[in-house]
Amino acid sequence: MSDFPFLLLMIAVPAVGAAVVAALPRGRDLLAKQISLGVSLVVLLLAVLATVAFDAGGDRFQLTSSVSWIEDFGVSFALGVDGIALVMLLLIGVLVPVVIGASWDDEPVGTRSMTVFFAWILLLEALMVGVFAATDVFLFYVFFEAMLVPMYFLIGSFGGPRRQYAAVKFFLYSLVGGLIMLAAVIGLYVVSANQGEGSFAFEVLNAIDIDPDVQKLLFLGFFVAFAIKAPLVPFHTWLPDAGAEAPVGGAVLLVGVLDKVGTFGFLRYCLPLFPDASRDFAPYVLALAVAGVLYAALLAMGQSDMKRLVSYTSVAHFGFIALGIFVFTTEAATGAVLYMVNHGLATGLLFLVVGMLIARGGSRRISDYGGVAAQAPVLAGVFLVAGLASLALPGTNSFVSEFLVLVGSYPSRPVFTIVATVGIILAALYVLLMYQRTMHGPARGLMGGHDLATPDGGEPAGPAGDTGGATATATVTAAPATARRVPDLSRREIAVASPLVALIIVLGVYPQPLIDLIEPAVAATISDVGGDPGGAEPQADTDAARTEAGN
Amino acid sequence: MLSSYVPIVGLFALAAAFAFFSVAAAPFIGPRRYNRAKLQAYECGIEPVDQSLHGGRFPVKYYLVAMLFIIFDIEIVFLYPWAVANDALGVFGLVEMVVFIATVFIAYAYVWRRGGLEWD
Amino acid sequence: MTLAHYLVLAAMLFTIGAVGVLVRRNAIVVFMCVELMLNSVNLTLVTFARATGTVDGQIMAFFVMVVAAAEVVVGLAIIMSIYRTRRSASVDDANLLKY
Amino acid sequence: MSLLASPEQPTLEDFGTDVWWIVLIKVVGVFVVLVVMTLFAIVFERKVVSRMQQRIGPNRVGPRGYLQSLADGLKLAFKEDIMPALADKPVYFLAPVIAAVPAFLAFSVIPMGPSVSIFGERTPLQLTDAPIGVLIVLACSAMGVYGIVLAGWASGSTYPLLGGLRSAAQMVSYEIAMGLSIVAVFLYAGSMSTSEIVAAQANGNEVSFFGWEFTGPSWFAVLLPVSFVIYAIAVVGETNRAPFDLPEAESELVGGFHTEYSSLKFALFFLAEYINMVTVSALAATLFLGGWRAPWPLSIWDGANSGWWPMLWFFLKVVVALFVFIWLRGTLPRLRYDQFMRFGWKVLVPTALVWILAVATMRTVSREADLSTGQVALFVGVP
Amino acid sequence: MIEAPDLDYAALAPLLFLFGAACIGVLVEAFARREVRHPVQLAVALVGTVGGFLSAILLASTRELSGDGADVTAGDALAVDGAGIFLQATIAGLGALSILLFAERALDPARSSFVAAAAVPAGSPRDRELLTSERVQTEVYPLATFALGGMMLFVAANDLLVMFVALEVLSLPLYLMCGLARRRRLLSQEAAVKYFLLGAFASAFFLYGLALVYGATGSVRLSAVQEAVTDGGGDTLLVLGLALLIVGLMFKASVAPFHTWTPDVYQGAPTPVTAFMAACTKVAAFGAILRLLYVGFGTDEWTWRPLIYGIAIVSMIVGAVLGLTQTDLKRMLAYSSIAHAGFLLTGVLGFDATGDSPGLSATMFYLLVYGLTTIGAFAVLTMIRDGDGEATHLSSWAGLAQRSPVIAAVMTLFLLALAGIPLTSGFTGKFAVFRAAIDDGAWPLVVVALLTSAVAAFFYLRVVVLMYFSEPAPDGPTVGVPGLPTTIVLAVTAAATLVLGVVPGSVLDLAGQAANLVG
Repeated sequence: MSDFPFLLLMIAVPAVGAAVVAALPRGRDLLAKQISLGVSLVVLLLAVLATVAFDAGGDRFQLTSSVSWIEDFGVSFALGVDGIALVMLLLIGVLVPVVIGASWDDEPVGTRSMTVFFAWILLLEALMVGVFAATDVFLFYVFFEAMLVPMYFLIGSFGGPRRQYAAVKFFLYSLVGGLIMLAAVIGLYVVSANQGEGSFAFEVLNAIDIDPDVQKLLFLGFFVAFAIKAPLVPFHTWLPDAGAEAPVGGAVLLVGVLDKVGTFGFLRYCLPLFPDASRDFAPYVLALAVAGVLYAALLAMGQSDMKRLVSYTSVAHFGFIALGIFVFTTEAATGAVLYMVNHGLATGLLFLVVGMLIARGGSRRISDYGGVAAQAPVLAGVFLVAGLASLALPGTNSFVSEFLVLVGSYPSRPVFTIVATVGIILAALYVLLMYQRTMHGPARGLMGGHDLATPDGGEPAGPAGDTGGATATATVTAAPATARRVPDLSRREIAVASPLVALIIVLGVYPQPLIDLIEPAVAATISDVGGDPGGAEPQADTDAARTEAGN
Repeated sequence: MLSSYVPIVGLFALAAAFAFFSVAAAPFIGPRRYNRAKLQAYECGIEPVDQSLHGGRFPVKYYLVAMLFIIFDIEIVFLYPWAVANDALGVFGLVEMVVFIATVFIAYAYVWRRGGLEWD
Repeated sequence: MTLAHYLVLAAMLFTIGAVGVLVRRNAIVVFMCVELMLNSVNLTLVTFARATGTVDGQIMAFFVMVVAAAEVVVGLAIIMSIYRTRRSASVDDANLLKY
Repeated sequence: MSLLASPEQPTLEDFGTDVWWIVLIKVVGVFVVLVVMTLFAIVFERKVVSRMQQRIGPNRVGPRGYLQSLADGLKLAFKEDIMPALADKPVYFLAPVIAAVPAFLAFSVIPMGPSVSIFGERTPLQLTDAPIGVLIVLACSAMGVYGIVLAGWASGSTYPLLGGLRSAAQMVSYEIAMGLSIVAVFLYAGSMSTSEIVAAQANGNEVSFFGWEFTGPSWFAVLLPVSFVIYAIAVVGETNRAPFDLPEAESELVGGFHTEYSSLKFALFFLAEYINMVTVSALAATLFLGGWRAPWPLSIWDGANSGWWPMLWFFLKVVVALFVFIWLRGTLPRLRYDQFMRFGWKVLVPTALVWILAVATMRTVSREADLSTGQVALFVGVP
Repeated sequence: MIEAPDLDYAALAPLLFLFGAACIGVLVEAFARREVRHPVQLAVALVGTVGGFLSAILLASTRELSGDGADVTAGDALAVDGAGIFLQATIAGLGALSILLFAERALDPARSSFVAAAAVPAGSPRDRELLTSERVQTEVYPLATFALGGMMLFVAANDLLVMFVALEVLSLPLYLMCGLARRRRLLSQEAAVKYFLLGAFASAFFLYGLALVYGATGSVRLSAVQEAVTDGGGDTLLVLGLALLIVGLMFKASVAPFHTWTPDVYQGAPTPVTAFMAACTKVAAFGAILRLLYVGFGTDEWTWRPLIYGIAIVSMIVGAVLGLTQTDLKRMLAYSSIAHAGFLLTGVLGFDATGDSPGLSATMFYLLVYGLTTIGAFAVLTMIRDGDGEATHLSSWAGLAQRSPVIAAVMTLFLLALAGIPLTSGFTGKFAVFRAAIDDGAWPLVVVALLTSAVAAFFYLRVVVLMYFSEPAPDGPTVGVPGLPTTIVLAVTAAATLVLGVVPGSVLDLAGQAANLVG
């Protein structure tokens, strides 16, 4: 079974599907959606089967296949997964059908065709699978950059009012990062060539020794690209724009999967390939991560635009993930990987719900909503679940991962851990505030039948605390007379949301299967970097490793 | 070797002296009874129109002749050394020159057919 | 006079030509300056031919003359064509392509 | 060829070795010869033309009117010198100089005789020579064009301008034909030095014709008749002489480029034109007619090619050539400008090119096949 | 007796094809009737270029050009080596594509992009009459073929003098071709004047460099220069000569700071000619640069390395930054070509005097892919037209994707390739040159190159944004229906851009095998 080309198929099937969908004539929207959904479900099935075929205790990379691609550059089309990548593939498998379902009834902007939208989504899926499954650095880079193109078109063609700006910003940020990484990729190849046969294969590169000074340069090259991708503060400014302007489906994939490539890259490439440099830079990275957690949380509280708010929560969460990765303990790193999955589910759901709400209200402003829970209880319920998962309430999946990160990082980095914990409190604040303002209280703004007070997507109107009071007074008078009926979730929407809700709860209660998958891979990674694979006495080990490197 | 050019310089000096003397002396030897009409350009009695200098335009044909001249003069530049050294160059030299002249002929044929050699 | 004198003279001519190209505004004059540069190169070539005792440099001067002539032909044609339309050979008047 | 040359035949090494006073004498000599030849040519022309037109011609000044042109020259000097108001002064002033000086210089490489003894110094009867002798002539004749164009332009008048442009166009056009026509001469002589070209025409080749040995012709005019004809036609155009005297077509352009010139300035142009005529005649003699060497019947006498005698032969040849110039003027009507240009570009130039190729092929074939030049010339080149 | 040089006619075959076709083209122009001239000229030009291409390939396949088969011929004036033949084939192939663009007759209502009679003053009654007539001008074919022949000679020249002559043979027809646009004739003539004056200026520099090198070494043969360089590298005269030679070549390659003519000329010239210049001239100029630096001055690399290093940086920055401010697509592509020249120079730096130089094969590959892509991009440009001819202003491209999705997609592909996005040929090329440069320790340069690529990507993206994300203007330009020639060009270039991005292996391999130069 393990010889079965799961990974290749997971790339090929959606790619072919994308071509087929794109080739459909203009009017056949329904067929396009059906094909897309079918294809994405096939991928999910493949992902599940691959997981079954994966032996958690076996080799680091499994399901491998390798074909020589560009001999001159020593590039192979080499695929393979470890536990970390595998869970990411599962996440992709789950999210894409959900996204397709969620976008089922989306209306295109202008005269554009929705078939193109689904084609882009499928192409994006293929490329995302490729990114996680590549075991050749060059191949990884190719997928990494190519992934931009479908996302760019998703944002630019199907997004909100400022989509052009957001799309270009997104593309340029990522491209700059990618190009810097390209320099490092080439450098890596040259280093390997100087030590024998030049190669891009991860395994080969992992085995060679690199001069510490060179390591620093190469590390920075990779790090900047991943930091932009993952968005770590201060490279994050593109995400709120892209997240807010992207169509809901695009936003889910963007924040849920695409950005994980950054944190995945830290784990897969930065740490094992440049262990010395990673240790040297770890304090700075951690500082950035923790600063990001706080800064993003504070910014999130200031947002009046729901999608921007959700985007900022993601920035905060990525800070957490980076924290888990760069303390170099297996526990924390396992937590971080788990967090990547859980964040994808939780934030994905949050985006979906916000999207459903926006679809009803036509505005992204928090102040335009109020009292929705009374009319649409199911919507409010799902919103609550998503919100709670996002603030990592015990019992939801995020709690497990956040807990693991904190527990794993406290022994070696107590200060950073404590500061990051403050972020949790802030997270509770902003998520709950948003929930409370939109779902409860008097029916206001749009829900109250008023036209929008300000143009859509305008500047945030001051701190959230103030707006609450002001708009409340304004709407009280008008609300009863013209209150509009807010429809509750349709069956399609419930079908879309329910798998995520289920997964959030299941993984919150029983995360062990995932942890079992992740842990060996993480342990291998952490041992590469000279951290503590076992989790015991991390402090001493890292210190020892650092002294070693210092000598 | 350059000494064989010295006589030319001598002749040049003599000729130039003669010519300059003639030109410079002319106004002083002859009578001077100018009037306005005399100093005007010769125009068969019509009021002269100042047009030849500064901004005057010549028929483009003259440029064409100049260009053709340059091209063929250049050909001559190559023909002379070849002719002098022809005995040493052998058959190869002949073949090369045939190719060269044939190439010039191609251009020549083009100019001819395109009316470049017509003066209308 | 040593050979260096010829070289210096050629270099000066070349510089005069180059400066002329840069500061003069009439296309024909600019073009003449280019020709001056080419001819200063001829002088250099012939001087070097003398210095090295070979005839290569002189032969090269022939080629340069040919090229210069071809350039004259093409250049005059181009300049004439625009002159006939604009009635000016000033480079400054040709400014449609400035942005 | 040098084996066959007489001891008086100067070689290139003989030039540039003269003492200064010899040089001075020769410089003045050439200058005087040219001026005298000009004066003679003018009067000669008038006399010949008048004979052809059944009239007497100048017969008042000097013996039988032969000092007429001298008198004309002096008269010109005392004419009013006019500088037109619209003229470009410096150029107007310089143009006659530019026209006249190269005309003198062109003659400097024409060989007028073998080496002779002047006051005990042995020196060739030639001002100087160089390996590229003929190029000097060509260069000088090309320089003359500047004088004419500038004269026409600087006059600030329409007729001179057109005349100047026309003559420039005409001169450069026919210069091509002229330049091409002498390539074959170089091919045969293997040199561009005028003295060596004369030497190359010294002796005919021994030709065996059906067992009958005889000396073949040695003049390039005979060996290369097409070249000679083209040269002859081209120089008429080159010197702006009838029937190609279009630049000064009185009916169209008044006086051509020198319409606005008067007095000695006009005289300089006049001088330049006649000197050019003399020069091209001398060059024709040098390149095609055996130079200063005695023509065939005379050459039987051994002394004909030594001492001062050859100068006589040389000037005879020049005068004959001048006579042809005048003869043409007396006989032929002026061409239209388009006819003239067409004839130059469409007949002379291609013919010259083809002829060069034919000659070169013939020579190469004869050399490769190891035939004597004369044989091939007889069979192929000279039908 | 002077010995006749040995002529290897098989090795000269590509050149003979081109020059032969050019001469025949002139004769056709002289003797064929006007009605048949266009098809005949096209056929002659295509036979010439395709014949040159095929004979180059045949030559490469029958000889060991990377090994013992590499040789010099024609009295050491020409090199017959892998790089030379590869570049010759590239030039001939790209030339054939450009000539197809010249032949497009379906797009312009007047059936051609070239002026019917170049000598008629613009704007005169006769000119207006000709503008709408269907008379086509066919001189452009022999001109282009001559230029191509010059380019192919340029890349194979083993002698600075031959290089100079080739430089002129390729330049002079180009000057003329720039002035042949049917519409916007003043612009076109102005471009021709500018190109001519600056081009002649630059070739004077090249020539002076040649003279100085001759003075310093006593020869202009590259191998002799190399020997002299090896003996006494630091000679001032030699260094000065090299610098001047580089200036001359950089001008042709439109490398900043010698680029000032590029935007004006690219904009003013007829678009097919711009495509021709952008692709073929660049290949030729860089071929000569490679040969000059590697063969002639290879043993003295530390003299030129800093110079090239600096020029590369300037060129990339100038191209990328000034490209941002452009509102005309042709100008934008001109600045893009300046930036690409900088990228190419980073590849040139990947030189290793001792071993094999990855820079050579990388640069050759880059030239090939850049040429193909840029021809494609300009071909698309010829199709977007309004009543006044081609609509090259950025604003007129708004919403093109909705009006003509296929064309927009193809253009996007080319723009992505120019930006160097993976899975397009542009990325493979960039990767190759950057790898060569890093291999040689020039990583700071590569970092600059990457940052400028990002900047440059912005202006490529802007076009994509306009085409896809903007609403079309109501009175916007129309997308012409291309005839067969343009369709072929678009198909070939688009396919090549994709294929060389996805499976570039065999072509890279070919470039690698061809990467050798003889001196």
